[in-house]
Amino acid sequence: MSDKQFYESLDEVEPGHTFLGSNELVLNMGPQHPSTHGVLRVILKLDGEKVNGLECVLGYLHRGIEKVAESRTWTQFAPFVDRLDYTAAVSNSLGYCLAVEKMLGVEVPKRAQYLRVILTELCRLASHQIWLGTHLLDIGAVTPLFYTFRDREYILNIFEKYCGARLTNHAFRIGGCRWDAYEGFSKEILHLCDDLLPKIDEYRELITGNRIWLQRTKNVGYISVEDCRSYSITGPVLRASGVCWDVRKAQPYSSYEDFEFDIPTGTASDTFDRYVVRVEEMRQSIRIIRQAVEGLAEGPIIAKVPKVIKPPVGEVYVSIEAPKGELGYFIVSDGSAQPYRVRVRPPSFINLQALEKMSKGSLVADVVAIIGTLDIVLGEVDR
Amino acid sequence: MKVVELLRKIFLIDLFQGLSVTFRHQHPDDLVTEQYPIERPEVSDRFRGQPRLKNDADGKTLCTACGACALACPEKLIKIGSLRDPETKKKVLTEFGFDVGRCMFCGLCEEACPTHSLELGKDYELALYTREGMELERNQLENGIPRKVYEK
Amino acid sequence: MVQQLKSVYGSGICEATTFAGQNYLVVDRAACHDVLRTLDEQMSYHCLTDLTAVHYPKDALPFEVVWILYSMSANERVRVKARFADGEEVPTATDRWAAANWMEREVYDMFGVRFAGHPDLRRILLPEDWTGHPLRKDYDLQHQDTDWVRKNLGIESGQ
Amino acid sequence: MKNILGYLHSNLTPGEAGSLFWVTVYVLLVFAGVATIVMFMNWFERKAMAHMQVRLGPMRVGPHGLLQPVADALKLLLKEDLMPANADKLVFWFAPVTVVMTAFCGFIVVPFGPTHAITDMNIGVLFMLGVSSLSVLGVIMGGWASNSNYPLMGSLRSGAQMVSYEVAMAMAVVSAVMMSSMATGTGTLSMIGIVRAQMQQHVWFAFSFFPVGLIAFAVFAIAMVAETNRAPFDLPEAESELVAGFLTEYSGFRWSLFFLAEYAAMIAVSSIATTLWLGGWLRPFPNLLAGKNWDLAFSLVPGLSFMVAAGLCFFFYTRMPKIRAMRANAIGQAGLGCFLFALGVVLMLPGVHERIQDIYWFTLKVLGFMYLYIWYRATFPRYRFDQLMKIGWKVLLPISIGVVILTALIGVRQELFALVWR
Repeated sequence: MSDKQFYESLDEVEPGHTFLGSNELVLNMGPQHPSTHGVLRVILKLDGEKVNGLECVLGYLHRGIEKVAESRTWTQFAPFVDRLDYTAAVSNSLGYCLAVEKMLGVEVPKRAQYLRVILTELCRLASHQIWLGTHLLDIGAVTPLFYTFRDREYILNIFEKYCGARLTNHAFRIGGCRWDAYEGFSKEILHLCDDLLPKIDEYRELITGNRIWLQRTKNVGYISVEDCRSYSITGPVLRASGVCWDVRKAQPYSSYEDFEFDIPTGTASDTFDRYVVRVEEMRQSIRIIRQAVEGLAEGPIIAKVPKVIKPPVGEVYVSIEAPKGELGYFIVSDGSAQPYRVRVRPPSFINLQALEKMSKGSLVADVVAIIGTLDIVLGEVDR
Repeated sequence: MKVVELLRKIFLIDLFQGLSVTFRHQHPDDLVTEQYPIERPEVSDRFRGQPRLKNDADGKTLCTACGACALACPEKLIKIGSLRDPETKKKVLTEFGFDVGRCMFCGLCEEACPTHSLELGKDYELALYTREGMELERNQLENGIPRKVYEK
Repeated sequence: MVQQLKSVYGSGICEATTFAGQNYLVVDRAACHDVLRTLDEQMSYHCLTDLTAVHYPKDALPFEVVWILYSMSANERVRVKARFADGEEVPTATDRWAAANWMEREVYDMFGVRFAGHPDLRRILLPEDWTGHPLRKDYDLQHQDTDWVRKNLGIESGQ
Repeated sequence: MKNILGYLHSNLTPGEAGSLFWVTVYVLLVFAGVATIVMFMNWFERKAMAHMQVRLGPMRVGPHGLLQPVADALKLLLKEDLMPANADKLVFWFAPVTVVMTAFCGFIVVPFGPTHAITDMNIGVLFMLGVSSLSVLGVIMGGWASNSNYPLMGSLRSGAQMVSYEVAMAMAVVSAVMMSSMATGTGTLSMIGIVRAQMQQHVWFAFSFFPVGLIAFAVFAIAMVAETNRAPFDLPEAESELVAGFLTEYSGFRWSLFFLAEYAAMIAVSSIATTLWLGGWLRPFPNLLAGKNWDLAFSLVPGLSFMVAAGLCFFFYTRMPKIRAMRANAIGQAGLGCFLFALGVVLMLPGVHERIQDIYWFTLKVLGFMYLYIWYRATFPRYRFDQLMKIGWKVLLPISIGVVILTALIGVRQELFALVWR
């Protein structure tokens, strides 16, 4: 095919369709791109290096999990939710179990609630560590990725010892937990907490004061509080804008009211503040874990639930504070053993919507930083 | 205070701080790499890996062919064939198929098993070059699959 | 709150109940947009947490669209539900919440419910030229767009 | 024949001596040497970065992965050579060639020792700067010819970046050249001349007029990182933004040419820095610790250092686990130890150790720079494009101009005082 033919064939595909001024450059980032965190595709409209507009194309990882739910029983669907946000599988699992338990009206035993808190907070640490590593990698610092992944590995080891799987754990069951703490569980976790704190300081030493890092993140990806509301942004991104709101405090679940912890907030609502908020959240998670391990009482780990779960007809919406933001499950039951509808409110999907707003007028390099700071997981965006 | 900050900036203190962190980590004690085929990871007791069918001391299967695992499986990948023994009127297991290629290793089958005959074991090298061979037969599940050990 | 809404919309509010400690309003389809506006502007339900739909194929009005609102000051959630017929257009919420944009696109993608006044109503998760709306109950689980799979992936079947 | 052997007793570089044979030999030697160092750098970078990142790096091919670059090179040569359908074929083909040519041309004037240079030009520094800045042409050609957006943006960035940092770099060089005039009254642009000037003035230029020389050196050291497109200034090939920048459409052999050129350019600019500020081939304290005995002691260091390396090899050989899987590795390591030991012995031979020590000290200094490059890359995030430009024009350029003025003022301070106090 000659060049002429090639360009003519382009015209046939999109007759007269041009969304460009003559000096705009369209850059197709993704779905295979080093810093789109999976298979996000962003179409950038550039004027030189400046971003004039962008459009996200989603769905490259769509697996129809909400449809899958309709043909599984309530119990069988639980392993599938781990595949939503695979960097924080335990959180997904917790949200789903809480939703079904709410519908059944089951009270989870205290010990199971504490175990759940310990594991979800460990999972938050692991998720934030992945975020930190990949975000820094996007901005060009290669090394922190390996440090954070090394530290995450210790957390995954605990997951493996507790429930036998490292990534998509399927750790909880409806009504409580499947496994009790293994021998040496508390000691190991306390030890891990002691180890992790200096490591978080190490990340800070490596990066927080670094002028390049400051220049790359300060005033990048600003979003106002009003826009946060309008875009329904939740999680660390919201908190970095100064709104002190966290589902764990606002509507405590799984005994979070028992623990003392602070909600870190930022002021500038930029990429740097989100970084500070998340790193501080890691410290707070360690604080919660310590309290939970100390308060871990003896007792049953699973409530009495029927073998075949048939919730009453009705619908509930239950949300938890996942590492990425508010993770909600809206479930509808028709009284049968299979869910009628399970809707996941994916924090990544909804936060990602603000990408266009945040990156308009910035440079290409900033878009990459903003995708990183939103902390998206495509498994959750595309479901 | 201002002067100190200015001096820190001029003498690139922040950058040297970062450099010192990376320099320190070159210490051989900090290495965490595991050289996989030579050093093999220890998996935990609860690890969910290669499925196994357990036999009792006499070598007879513990499985009663009740089908609870097949019912519990979210992916519906367990196929059980059974015959009713005309004498004892009990179900006898004839075949047991487990498609590891579709398995999520969620552990629900293991939980459903009343006789604890099916378990997800500790073997973790399940990769094959093709999808054939992913569907495990009964004797593979009972005796395990000899895996080629790669040394180099 | 219910009283206040009822006094304004009268029969527009069909039902206001609580299930498992969660409040929801069933609203007439004609009034839903106004109810959302009142909730946002006068009752501090400023956040649109989620927007989704449920399909009841046997009912006369098969599509139930659900708006989940959250009030940060009252720390309370409320669900607003309205029923729509197949092919009927739902008033969009994008004029009020920017977040509704993708949520409505997803509902359109999965259920085929169209939103009137949406700025850019296209499929979001599935490919543009896919046929059918998978989360409808009459969408067979074994079914897939074989033509699409053949054309774009070059294989006989994705199953 | 007589001419050829006669050269060995002369004190001239082959270019000056006009001996075609020795020029050819030197060109080949330099080319082979640089290519070997690039290979070694490839391994060293992966290894050093891996250790900074708490990993091991290549371990499988050869002892501690030493043969990894060979394996990589083989793979690259065997790879299918792809060219985009709508690429400008001629320019696409010519771009890597240009880059490699310019990168290696610079080595014509690099003095590895008082006589170990291909030639000594009286405009050596200028030649080197000019040639190394030509490589931007190749990068722009490659980016444009690929007919793709990422390479285009990468090459645009590269063009802007190299042009702006060239200025600061040249200004810093001017200061060093001015310093070279201090003892004799006439400065020189010849690389060998500058090193000789440092010898005569008893000081490396990095430490002369303290801290002026150091500032000029720092400016050059920063600008040279930007000039060679390395982290934290690696925007033209910023992986997380532009995939691979101007290299995106290149693969196989062409890509390896770019790779070779990048490392050769790094070595070239490091050689400039070494020559101008760190005393080139001079051994430590050539004046303070002068005398026959000191000369002998220092000239034995190269051989001894190789022997120490060999000793380390043997030591780790004994600590290796004695399992079958490690046997090939262990043999390789022992072999490497023997090779290093033999090399050490050869370097200690009389007649060799006097001649080789200049090259050794020069290489050691350059390798120090190489380590810095790797260290930066492992530590720093990447600058954004506008910030990069800001540093180039608003920070480095004013500083380097200031340094030039300061050097000039300090250089003529006696005349100035005389003028004022008259």
